[in-house]
Amino acid sequence: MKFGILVTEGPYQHQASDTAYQFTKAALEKGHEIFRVFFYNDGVNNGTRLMVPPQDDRNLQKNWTELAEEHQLDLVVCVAAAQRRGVLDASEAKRAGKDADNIAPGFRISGLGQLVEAGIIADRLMVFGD
Amino acid sequence: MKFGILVTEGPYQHQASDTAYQFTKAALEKGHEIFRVFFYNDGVNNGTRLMVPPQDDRNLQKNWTELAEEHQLDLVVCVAAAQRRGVLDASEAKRAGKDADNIAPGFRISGLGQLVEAGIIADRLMVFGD
Amino acid sequence: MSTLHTVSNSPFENNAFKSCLDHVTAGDTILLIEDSVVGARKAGSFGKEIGKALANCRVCALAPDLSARGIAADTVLDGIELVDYGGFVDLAAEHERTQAWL
Amino acid sequence: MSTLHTVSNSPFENNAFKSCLDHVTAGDTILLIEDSVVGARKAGSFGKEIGKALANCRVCALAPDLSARGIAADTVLDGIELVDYGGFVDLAAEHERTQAWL
Amino acid sequence: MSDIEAPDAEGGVVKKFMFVNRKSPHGTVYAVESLEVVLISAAFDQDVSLAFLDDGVFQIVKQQDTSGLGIKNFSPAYRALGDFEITKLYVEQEALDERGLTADDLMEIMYEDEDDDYEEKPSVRVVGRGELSKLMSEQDVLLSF
Amino acid sequence: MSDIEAPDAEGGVVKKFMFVNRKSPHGTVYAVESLEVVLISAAFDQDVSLAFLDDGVFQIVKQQDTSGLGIKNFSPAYRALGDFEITKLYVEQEALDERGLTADDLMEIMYEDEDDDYEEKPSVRVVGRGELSKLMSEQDVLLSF
Repeated sequence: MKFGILVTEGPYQHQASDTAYQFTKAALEKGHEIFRVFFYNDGVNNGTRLMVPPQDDRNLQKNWTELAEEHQLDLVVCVAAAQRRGVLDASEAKRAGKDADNIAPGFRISGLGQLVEAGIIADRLMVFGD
Repeated sequence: MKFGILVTEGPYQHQASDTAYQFTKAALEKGHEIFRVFFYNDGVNNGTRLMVPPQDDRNLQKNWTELAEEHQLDLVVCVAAAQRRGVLDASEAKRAGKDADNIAPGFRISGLGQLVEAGIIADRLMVFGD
Repeated sequence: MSTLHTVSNSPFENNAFKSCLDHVTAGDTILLIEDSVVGARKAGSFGKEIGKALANCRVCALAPDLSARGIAADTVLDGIELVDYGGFVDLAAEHERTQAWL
Repeated sequence: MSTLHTVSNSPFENNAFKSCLDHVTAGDTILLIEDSVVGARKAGSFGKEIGKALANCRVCALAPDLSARGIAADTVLDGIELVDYGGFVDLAAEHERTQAWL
Repeated sequence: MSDIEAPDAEGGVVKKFMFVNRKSPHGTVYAVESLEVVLISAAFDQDVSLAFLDDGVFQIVKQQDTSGLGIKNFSPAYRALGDFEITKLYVEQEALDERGLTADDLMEIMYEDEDDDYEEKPSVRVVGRGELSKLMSEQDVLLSF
Repeated sequence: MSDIEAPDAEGGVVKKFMFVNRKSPHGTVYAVESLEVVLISAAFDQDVSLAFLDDGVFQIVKQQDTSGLGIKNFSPAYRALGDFEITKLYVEQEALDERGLTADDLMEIMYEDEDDDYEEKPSVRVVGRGELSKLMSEQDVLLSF
């Protein structure tokens, strides 16, 4: 079965990203396909490579990046929500005249159409938020 | 009267940062002193210079930076909360081996002791959160 | 020794307002800000709770938050005072401490 | 045509669980995750509400979320089924749609 | 957002999408960022509807004025939904009642019915809880923010 | 965090600080990040107390095991509060009752009373709502997360 995953909260403040990660991992272990993980609202903050959590706690960005590498997941960060909150890739940074970017490996920035598409193509769309 | 301000939510997702900003501005207009604005929990995300909101909406980072410039406000971002969420200044970025930083002008990164100190020194500590 | 209590979440969604009412001391003031102002409507089901609070407390609401949610001043429960951000600052200064119910 | 409903907020703090119960259709399943699991305790005041839901729905709770909050399996209301993340995936696959009550 | 220009990539699949709005506007971003998805979804030719229940009914009350907050007022955009052929806005009667609101407190949101000589018709439909629950149970995709 | 090394900068002022905990742990970060402030406040020689009410009482229940979530379990840190001379943890009776909890469900959190020959005493004090309200009304600074 094809799952789409929507994450609407940032790392640490709410458990939503943790739950979405555990669900995604369990779905892959059961042989399901993850069509896309879409990060919206504060969820975009999961995709910054500047995260430096304490060494004895989980690193949510690394968790997602590694899971994506292992299973060729499509991790998409909403461009409008990300700009509002300060998550940029190199080309967005350049366009906005910013001197740095912070997107993490394995994440790509795209439009909200990618979320609607996930709703259309996936058999089930799972929403993780607050 | 001396006010201390604590902001515990990030920009846009919750109104807390907007309300704290309006309160701070009104307090200054009434001749009060703002001892410090402390950003904790997701509040640290107010201090990223990479924010690019739509042109017809407010830019919360710019609002805070400009108010700080005008009134010599002390805007402090909690180091532990900021590291966890990916808000770094140049020296933190270097220490963590990161290739970029994102702290905005007018904000400085420091420890939680700065919040306790604000509680001790300010006549009133105002908490804005969710 | 009075306290200014701030409530920001809607009483229809969240128990913060109720918990605030349960812990308020006579002579305190409750200020409704952000989404909590939706509880201030005269015709709403939360009016009775606020009515009880008004017996021993002052209850205020932030006018710009009411306007943002389309709540006209004349539809607000009698006894609730409207303040702007300057009035919020005055309330904070007049009371000895502020307690935020988050 | 059944639905898997997920609830993540505590029923003591937030009305999402109540709103879910108000909109559930017979044959649906409610899965309690994250902070909502604190409502699953047998001895808690929310038990009666869940009891009513159990009359026409299946109610499950995510076991790792219960453990994290110190809630032992034998203190959970009778009739609530415990699942792990794999069980959550199975529930999502078995039902035709999922509705998150945020 | 190049994907908007190629909404046919899904090969003519039409699913029932419902956007479930349960939160007050302005205090959180969910209302406006939900509306942004609704507007994008219009380009994909899906069967889109919106549900307003609990505090979500405040998202479409009349005369919202956010100028005092310094926050952009996005509420006029609901009135433009008809232009995007999004014409089904279900509002729960019980949610209105609990908040002391009536249908008259809601914005006039209209659409032109192209199957009925472009007559102007109201997009807002006040429904009972039972009917809304039934509508929810008939969707393919439920998006909650 | 150089400020911790110079807590005397405030010239011997001692204020009453109360940390008000109303939320369940692990579902949000507030419980653990509140505890981090509590621990730092110990270095400033203030009169610090903690209140647990509403779902906050779940922060100090026994046998929390977060291993299934992949989240660090911070709850053992409450037991170390005594070492930081933070010895007043007020728990509201009504909050326990509503959740079907009793004092026996809470962690044993102890401190050594240096004024009483270092006798071990419980830090947790279950109080009624009226008493907790009174304690709140006597604070200089109330920190809620």
